[in-house]
Amino acid sequence: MQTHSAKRVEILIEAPLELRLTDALEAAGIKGFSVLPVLGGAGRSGRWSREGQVGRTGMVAIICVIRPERLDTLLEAAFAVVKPHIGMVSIGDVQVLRAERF
Amino acid sequence: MQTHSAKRVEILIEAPLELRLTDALEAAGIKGFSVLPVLGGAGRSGRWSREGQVGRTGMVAIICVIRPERLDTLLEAAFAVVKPHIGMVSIGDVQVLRAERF
Amino acid sequence: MQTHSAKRVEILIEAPLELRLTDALEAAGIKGFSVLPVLGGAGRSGRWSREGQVGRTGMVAIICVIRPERLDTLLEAAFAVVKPHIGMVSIGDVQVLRAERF
Amino acid sequence: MGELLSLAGQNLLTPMILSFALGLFAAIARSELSVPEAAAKMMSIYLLFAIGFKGGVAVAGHGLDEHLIAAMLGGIALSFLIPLLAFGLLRAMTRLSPLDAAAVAAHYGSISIVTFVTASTVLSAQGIASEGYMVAVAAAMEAPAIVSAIWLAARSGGRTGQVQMDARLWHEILLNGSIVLLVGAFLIGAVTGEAGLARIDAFVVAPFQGVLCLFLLDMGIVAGRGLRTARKVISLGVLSFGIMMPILGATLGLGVALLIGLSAGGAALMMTLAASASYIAVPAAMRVALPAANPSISLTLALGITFPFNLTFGIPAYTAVAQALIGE
Amino acid sequence: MGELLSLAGQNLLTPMILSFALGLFAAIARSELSVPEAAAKMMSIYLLFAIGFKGGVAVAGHGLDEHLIAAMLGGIALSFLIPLLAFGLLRAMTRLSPLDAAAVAAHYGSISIVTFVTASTVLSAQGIASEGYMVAVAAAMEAPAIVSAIWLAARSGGRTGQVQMDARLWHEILLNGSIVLLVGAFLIGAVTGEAGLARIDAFVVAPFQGVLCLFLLDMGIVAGRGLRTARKVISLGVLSFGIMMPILGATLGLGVALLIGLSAGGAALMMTLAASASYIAVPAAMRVALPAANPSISLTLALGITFPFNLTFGIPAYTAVAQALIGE
Amino acid sequence: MGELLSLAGQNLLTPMILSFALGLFAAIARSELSVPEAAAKMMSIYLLFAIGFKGGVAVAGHGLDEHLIAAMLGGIALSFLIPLLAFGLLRAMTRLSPLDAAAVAAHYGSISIVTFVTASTVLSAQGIASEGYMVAVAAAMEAPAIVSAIWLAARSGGRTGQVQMDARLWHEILLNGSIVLLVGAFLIGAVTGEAGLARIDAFVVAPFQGVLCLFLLDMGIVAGRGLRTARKVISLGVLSFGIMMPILGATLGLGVALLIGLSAGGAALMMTLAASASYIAVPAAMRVALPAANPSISLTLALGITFPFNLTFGIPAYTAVAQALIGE
Ligand SMILES: Nc1ncnc2c1ncn2[C@@H]1O[C@H](COP(=O)(O)O)[C@@H](O)[C@H]1O
Ligand SMILES: Nc1ncnc2c1ncn2[C@@H]1O[C@H](COP(=O)(O)O)[C@@H](O)[C@H]1O
Ligand SMILES: Nc1ncnc2c1ncn2[C@@H]1O[C@H](COP(=O)(O)O)[C@@H](O)[C@H]1O
Ligand code: NA
Ligand code: NA
Ligand code: NA
Repeated sequence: MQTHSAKRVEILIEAPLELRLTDALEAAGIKGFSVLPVLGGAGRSGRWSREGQVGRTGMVAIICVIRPERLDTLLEAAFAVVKPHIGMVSIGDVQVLRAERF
Repeated sequence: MQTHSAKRVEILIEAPLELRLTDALEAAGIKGFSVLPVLGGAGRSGRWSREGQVGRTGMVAIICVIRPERLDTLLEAAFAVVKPHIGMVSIGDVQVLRAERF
Repeated sequence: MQTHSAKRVEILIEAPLELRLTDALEAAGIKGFSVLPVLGGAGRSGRWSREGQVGRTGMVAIICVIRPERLDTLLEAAFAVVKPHIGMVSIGDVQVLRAERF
Repeated sequence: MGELLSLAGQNLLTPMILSFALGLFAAIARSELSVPEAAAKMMSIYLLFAIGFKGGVAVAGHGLDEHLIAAMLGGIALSFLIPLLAFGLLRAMTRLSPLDAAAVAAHYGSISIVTFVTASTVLSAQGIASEGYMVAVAAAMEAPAIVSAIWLAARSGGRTGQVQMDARLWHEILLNGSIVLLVGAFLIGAVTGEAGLARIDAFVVAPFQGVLCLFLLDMGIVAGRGLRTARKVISLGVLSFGIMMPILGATLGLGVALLIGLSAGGAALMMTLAASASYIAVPAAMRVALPAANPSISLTLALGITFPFNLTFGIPAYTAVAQALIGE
Repeated sequence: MGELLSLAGQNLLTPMILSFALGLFAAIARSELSVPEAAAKMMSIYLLFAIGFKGGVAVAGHGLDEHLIAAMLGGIALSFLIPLLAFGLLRAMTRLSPLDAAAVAAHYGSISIVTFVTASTVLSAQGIASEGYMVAVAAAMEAPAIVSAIWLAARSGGRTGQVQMDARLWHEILLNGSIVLLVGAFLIGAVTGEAGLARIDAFVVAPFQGVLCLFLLDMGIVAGRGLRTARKVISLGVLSFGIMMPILGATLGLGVALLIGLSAGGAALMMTLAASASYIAVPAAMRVALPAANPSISLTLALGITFPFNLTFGIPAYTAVAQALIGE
Repeated sequence: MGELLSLAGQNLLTPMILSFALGLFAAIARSELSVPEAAAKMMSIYLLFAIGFKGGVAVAGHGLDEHLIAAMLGGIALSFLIPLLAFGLLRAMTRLSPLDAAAVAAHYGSISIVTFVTASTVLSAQGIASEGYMVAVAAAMEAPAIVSAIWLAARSGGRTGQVQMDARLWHEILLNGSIVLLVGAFLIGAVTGEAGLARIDAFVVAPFQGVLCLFLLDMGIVAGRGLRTARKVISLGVLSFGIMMPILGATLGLGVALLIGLSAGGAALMMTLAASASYIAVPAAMRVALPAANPSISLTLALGITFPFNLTFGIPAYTAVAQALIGE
């Protein structure tokens, strides 16, 4: 089946910053992304869990599949938000169907 | 540690189609997959969120790790379901432990 | 933007074993990981769904991004827990921002 | 008219309506106030179970009316026909494509169970009796509209791939969660009657209106978010449709109610059903059947315009009209 | 017998049992009706808290019975012994491997708190008193069966890696959520007594049966899905075991109750506990301890066969037998 | 003093406090007992809605007091000033960095609505009246502390990137979910009054204390987990601060209450507000505004030390002192 190269960017970011990040992505012209829940985790600031919490706590994962040539735009937009905060940005190579959608 | 090449296929599909897709996968002999929740996102049809929704709305992510030689079977089965719908199919290269399980 | 090579390890494991796995990771010096929910899936032991369940059932996905040189430590720690159980370990290549965090 | 306005005013100042308004305000003001998905689903399960059960108990008490079958058939006919009317109106009043118009039409032929629940609450607060089996009529009206809409879409020259209809979708529509729960709870109520009610009335009766408040708060939030993000798709024509259509629907509902000979309360409920637009079962069906239709148009219209219209002005008006024409 | 059947019939037509049947129907008919995981967990927290608390208040009111210790020990003995019997039966009646048989046996030695809750509700609806500390007995019976099952699995020549037992698992079993909540709420009820109950009875008493309905609806859905997908693993032998075992368990429970001198209500509860099979705590423990055992066999048996059997025929029968032998 | 201790003892043995203790025990003993996130959020929505609504109904009943404005201004002043005091204390008593001290200070200037809710429950259980508008005061006290804390952090030479403040954050703070819900429900209660309450009291009044029990169970679990994992960050100085600060805050609150002329109940609530520390709205704001501050210090202090202190000793003491000084 016909596939096309793309980049899959996964951004872990604190939940209170989710909207800031997605707005920044949209402002940079990145129109497609998905937000996945994260139940808990651990890092340099210790262990955490969403269980029983009430406020907008914890982290979310934002996944964005884009054409390779748009990667730098995305990373710059994302990094401007993530920079002062805890969080993680990783980029993988993928193949996608229906490249016209990206 | 001994690892083996495999493909990791990630399919984003609208929740009302989840069962159609997983049934199609099983019909094509793809016996292993996992379904992950998606909280929200954005695309050409705008922004959405699962918060406060009642019906079977939004999208789910279906993840399937398979032997490379089975990739085409999987993509054809998945594409038959996804084709008329919004959604995304991406494929990445991974290494797996315990290849006998796939 | 400056990126660095890393490994993205994704471990699917039964929920009752989650704490055993994360403790094993920490004991092996792996300090950063995230836990994502899995709604359901299928495998050799049939289909399952978390819907309506009450106990600690189903699976969770543990995602861990690490420096390549730490991969073996991680895999050994994880495999010791996963070995007798159902579950899946897959490893992909990624690029990360802010390598100093890993 | 004066009385009608005062009724409307009185209805506006209930905790339920104000909770909806609060949710609407919160969303439009971009507050992050939100109700978890699981909680919203559980509240809707509670409301469906309680309203179905109480309808069943009422039938167990008063016996089955000779009008039951007629009311079911009338409701089904409305659900089949309203989409045709809605489709025609939409094509005339708006620039929606045939596909989008068909999808919207399906929502308006089907029903909104929360609008129905609110109307029932208003009726019982005013001491107006109604036929317990109207919840069964509500369940019967969920699905037929989908058939009409798919027929409309197919007829309007949907290209291959635009209309996806199969046995599996039929099964999903007819056995969708809210139909099964509503009918099931109705039967449980009918079988266990007053004795059953005595066991669970502290659950299904006493806290009902309070739960409805929180549910409407959530609906307000969801509606407000839809309105905020879908401003572009909502032209003046679309907006007018969202207000005209419930009035037309209610009129048709009134006609059917008069034909059948329902009580004033029953007629008000039939009008409410005909006037209301689905936002749970039909959206999912449309995503499967008409994947190329834009879901946010239907949802914004149904939940952002028609739902609040019915809640605030519709229900009191339908009640007043039904009472004026039928008496108590 | 006639009376027993009528009692069973009467029990069958309660909103609770019918809600379970509705869930079963929905799942088997492949309706997408479902209860969110978070809501199901919350309802189970509510039920555990309420039943534990009310048990504690009853103990605060009537004082501690001289039979408490005996009942605890009797319950623990049953939980240890029933798995041995279940294991023997399974090996004789079915083709399950020793490992699978041991896992199933653990479920039957332990208890189902919702079955217990339903039995309590049936008793109080019939005005039959029972010892408040039976909830503490229920908590005490959760864990011992796991020990027996692991011993059985190890003895039956589990290969290395098949039996995974460590201090951590003990800790998890003994402090699992339902034991801690049940015992904790029991102690809270015992300490705060009637004064505490007065503050929260509108929460723990009045809506209790209604919440139980929705919880049983969910259990029906989960059970129905299990039955649908696990048809292959359910042979006739397995099925018969699912009905014979609760009867045998109840008989043992009755013996213990008579030995101890429990009231008729208490005996009915002890029989119910012995007859019921765990579907919450034990499954998780088995996934850790016996990872190679097939979880769907145990769960389908416990939830799909034995649970509805106890709900419909078991509880009324146990109550009738206990009353016949012990009187009021 | 003897009376105060007996009051504290009496307060300790309520189902609410014991539920909190149970949660604390479960977490510290590493039981896996937990409340789903969605359920915890829904319970907090319920509590905010109910307490706000009842406050509004009280205002509708008794009319607006001349002290309302003064109480609001007093509360806002407290919220602005307490962080300065807290910051000073923290810098003197602990080794926290200026940034961490500023973040903690923000939590103590703001309020904990569950502490407020518990105090209201204690007051009404003792038949002590209080001003209905105190819930509006509570809402007004959520945000000002954040301003002071950010000023403190900036002044203490926060490097570029350490203090992140923008219009968007202001918007989020002022329209955060709990403020909107509390004020909204208050207005709904004030508008619909007794008539509104009559419709939903079986929901907002009767089961309130029961829901509070389960919510406090969850808070106990979360607090216990925090204490367990954050043992390292909790020095003796930090711990003492967590107990001294509420006492100082309550004293300031008492002063303001006396100045304004609140009733004994109102004064007890004002003291409670001043003494309590936020664990919902402020943590999220601090993650955005002061990302380099360690969140677990503030949360463990607020939820693990000060919250249980207020629940057990604080509230009875504040009530006793207010009554002694103001009378009924
Ligand atoms: N290497 C990693 N892999 C996956 N998730 C991580 C990693 N490091 C951090 N995280 C996530 O990011 C959160 C904050 O990380 P930290 O700033 O290191 O405390 C953690 O609690 C995890 O949820
Ligand atoms: N490039 C992308 N990366 C990640 N998720 C996407 C992407 N494009 C679309 N999606 C997801 O798919 C949904 C539908 O996309 P669309 O059909 O473009 O509206 C979006 O709301 C996202 O959740
Ligand atoms: N190839 C796969 N890709 C993704 N998830 C899988 C795969 N195989 C198994 N799983 C997940 O692991 C669970 C247990 O697998 P199994 O042991 O094969 O029954 C399944 O129910 C899935 O959730
Ligand atoms: Na309609
Ligand atoms: Na048993
Ligand atoms: Na304070």
